[in-house]
Amino acid sequence: MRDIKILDTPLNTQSCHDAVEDPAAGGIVVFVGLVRNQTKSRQVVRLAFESYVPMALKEMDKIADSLYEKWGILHVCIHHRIGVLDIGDIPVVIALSTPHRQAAFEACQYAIDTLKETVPIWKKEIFKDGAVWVSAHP
Amino acid sequence: MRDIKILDTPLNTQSCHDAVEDPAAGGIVVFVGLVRNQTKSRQVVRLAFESYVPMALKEMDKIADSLYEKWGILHVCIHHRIGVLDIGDIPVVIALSTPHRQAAFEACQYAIDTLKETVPIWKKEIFKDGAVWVSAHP
Amino acid sequence: MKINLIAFGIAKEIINTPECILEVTNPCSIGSLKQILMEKYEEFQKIQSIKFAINEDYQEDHFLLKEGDEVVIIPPVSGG
Amino acid sequence: MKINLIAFGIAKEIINTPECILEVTNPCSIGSLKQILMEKYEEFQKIQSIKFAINEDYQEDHFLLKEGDEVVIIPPVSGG
Repeated sequence: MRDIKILDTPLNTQSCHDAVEDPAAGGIVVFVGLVRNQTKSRQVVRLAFESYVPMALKEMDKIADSLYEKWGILHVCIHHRIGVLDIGDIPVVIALSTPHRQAAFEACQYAIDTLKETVPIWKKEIFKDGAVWVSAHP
Repeated sequence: MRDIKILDTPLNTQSCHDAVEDPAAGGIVVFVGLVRNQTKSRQVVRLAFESYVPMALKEMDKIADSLYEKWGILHVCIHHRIGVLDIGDIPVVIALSTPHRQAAFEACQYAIDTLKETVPIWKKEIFKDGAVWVSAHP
Repeated sequence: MKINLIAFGIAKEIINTPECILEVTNPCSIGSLKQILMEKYEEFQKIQSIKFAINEDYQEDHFLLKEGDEVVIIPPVSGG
Repeated sequence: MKINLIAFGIAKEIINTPECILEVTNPCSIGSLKQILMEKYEEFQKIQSIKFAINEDYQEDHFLLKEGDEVVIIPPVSGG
């Protein structure tokens, strides 16, 4: 089962966890991204995420394909939120289950690393005195 | 904050996740162990866990010490369940938060690997036609 | 020929619209389009890397555009 | 001297009780205790490895026991 969504409402860690449960699973690894209160020691007020949604879903689907092929996962749930997020809010949850735990850690790390490289989602950091699109400038 | 417990009641992934939230956290990694329906292709009916509780808590505390020292984690929650568990039940949840995600993955994997090596908890696999203490025999 | 240009993130701010129609000479590769944009909007030269997607897939510099293509400018992504 | 022996998991099944008092000659190291148990209960020889804890800490073979110590037999752990 793959449950891949881009949502403009708060994400729920528990429901992502529940989505990947399976009697053959020995372990579930969940990665939860959080909005930090600072970046390079500059105070962040909030974040704004936007996405090219149809392509983002397609790229997330490619990540899921790799998870099944390379790590033999049982199920995966990737939820990414867009819109305006406050400190402590959850922009992304990736949960996956595998028969053995080592594969779950590796697969989950691959999933978030690849998501950050290939999925067309953009984050704008909003400071008290301005805003920047993350990663846009060297 | 460290939240280390051995419980004889069902574990809750969400509450372990919530226990490690922090405005300075960039990521949370949660590992959830599950009771699988088979081991080496033999059908498991249920599991029974027992623990030398005071020492198990002490060993889990040593693991937490390492997580703070080696990976600079912000918070950790380790809950292990004892008693009789059915297929799909959760024997262990480890949740931890860090400023950057790479450390969270490494630290969480270290925590579960070390728990399985050092913490005095024993698992008996109950089959239709017998039962064995896991790892007792080569 | 005309292509539909769609922009997200900082690219949307640079071209100052999420979507526009651009007139280019035929044939036009993605590589050529990138040059055109760099000249028309100097700020693109400051961006670390710009990719392009046609039909929801990344395409490389040698990819040839055709009349009416929907070309999406993908500045460096930063999800997660 | 007398020591209190506490057993968990398969060790509890081998000595057939979770707790008992054992009379050993003084001095007695953990290494010696292990030998005594191996001889008294042959099944311990089939166990992959046995460790011992005194005061909730693992101790090595050279550790010397004293009267009244609580010695916990730790067969291979399998939590998680």
